[in-house]
Amino acid sequence: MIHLIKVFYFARLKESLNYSTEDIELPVNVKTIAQLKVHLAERGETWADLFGGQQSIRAAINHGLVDNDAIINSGDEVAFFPPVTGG
Amino acid sequence: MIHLIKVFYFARLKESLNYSTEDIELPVNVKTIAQLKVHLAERGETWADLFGGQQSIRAAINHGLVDNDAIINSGDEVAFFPPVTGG
Amino acid sequence: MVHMGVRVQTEDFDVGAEITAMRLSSANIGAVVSFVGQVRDLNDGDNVDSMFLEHYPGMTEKALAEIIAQVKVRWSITDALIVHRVGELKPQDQIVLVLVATAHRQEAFEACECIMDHLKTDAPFWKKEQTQHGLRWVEAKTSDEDARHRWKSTT
Amino acid sequence: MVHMGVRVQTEDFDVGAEITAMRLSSANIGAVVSFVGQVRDLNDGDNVDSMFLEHYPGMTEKALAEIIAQVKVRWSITDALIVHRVGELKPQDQIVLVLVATAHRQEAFEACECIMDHLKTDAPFWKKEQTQHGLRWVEAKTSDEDARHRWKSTT
Repeated sequence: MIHLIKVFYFARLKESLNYSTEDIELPVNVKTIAQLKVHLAERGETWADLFGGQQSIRAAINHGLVDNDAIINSGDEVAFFPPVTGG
Repeated sequence: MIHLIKVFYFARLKESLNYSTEDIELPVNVKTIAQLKVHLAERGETWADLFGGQQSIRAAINHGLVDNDAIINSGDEVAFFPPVTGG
Repeated sequence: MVHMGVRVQTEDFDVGAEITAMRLSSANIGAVVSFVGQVRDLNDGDNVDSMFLEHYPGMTEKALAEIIAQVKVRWSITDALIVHRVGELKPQDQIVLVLVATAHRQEAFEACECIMDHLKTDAPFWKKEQTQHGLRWVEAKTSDEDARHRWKSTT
Repeated sequence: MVHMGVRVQTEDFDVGAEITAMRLSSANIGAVVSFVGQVRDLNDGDNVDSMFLEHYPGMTEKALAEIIAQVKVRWSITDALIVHRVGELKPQDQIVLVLVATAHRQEAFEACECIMDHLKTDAPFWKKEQTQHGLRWVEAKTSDEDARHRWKSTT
């Protein structure tokens, strides 16, 4: 069974990665936001720098802010971004 | 020596007394707002009703809110009125 | 400050023009908080057809200017304005406008609310309402006294 | 409430028209509190020439609508509106408008400030500034997190 999700990156993350969205097939051991971050951090230096835990990264699932232990389901829209600075 | 002051009445007081301002020559024993109230209350039933202590009356001297023990000086502009209800 | 930022008038005011003029007066301003009061059609359970606002000319302007002066001591404020109407007003007429402009938002909110709380207890205005039961003077609320005293306990 | 009272737009807004429309929508409204944020020409000690506001379309509207919904549970509010601009902005451009209309003033002040505090931490906007030192992303402030948490302790 394939767990496909859509991932968006915003602001500083988008600039560092040089793209804003991708489809990701979740490995079977990746079920939470925290696990997805670890998975992404393994992609290389830029990714490790962003998702390795040194930087404050917030996440949303299907347009709602979530914590690190939030469960990701197949078909979800996941987003990663820096702390927000609106207003 | 004559101690003449100007007194203004506002809102409900003005209506009850049917006038809004008068010049008063202060008796020698009237030095504070509290004493002026007692003095005015002696003028008759309407005055006693307003200044006899049953009703909440606020006072100002020269355009500044004052307490009952504020000293009145010759030439002062004194005002009496109900609790305010602006805004 | 000689009564700067205080107006007592029978005419209506333009809230948008006032906010914009204050906002554009300085590029250091980051926040403008405004309060607009309007005459409600109901008070103490009775329909209000109209009201008359009496005031004490001379003292009113001084009292409002003092409220702004006190608030400027406590918070870092770039500008503040109070406009209060007097005379005959109908339901849904604007009655009062308070504006505060600051660099940072929390100060603007606190100062604007503090001005309104003091205005309710310290400025010589009196409302007389025309209701279905006739004319009546509006009674002062103890809740307004309480609201004003909030600002003392934390100074 | 399906995103009622929430707008995210590149265009400017007319604060006076918004306040007046909300005020006149009900004769039960006694107070309208508004917050207008404007772009400052200085941030963290550097001159700001312009800024770009990025956001997360879809989530932004949902986050703002949820903030209003939460505030409506806590305070008795007749109406509320959030307008937030995105895209390129210059110093002294308006950036955000929050309006709250209530019967009584204290609720309007508190709800409006609560909306702003939550907007600062929960709505997906990011500012990028052009300063004399080049482009930079604005860093989130811990003071904004603190401001948001104020509202939790008293619920």
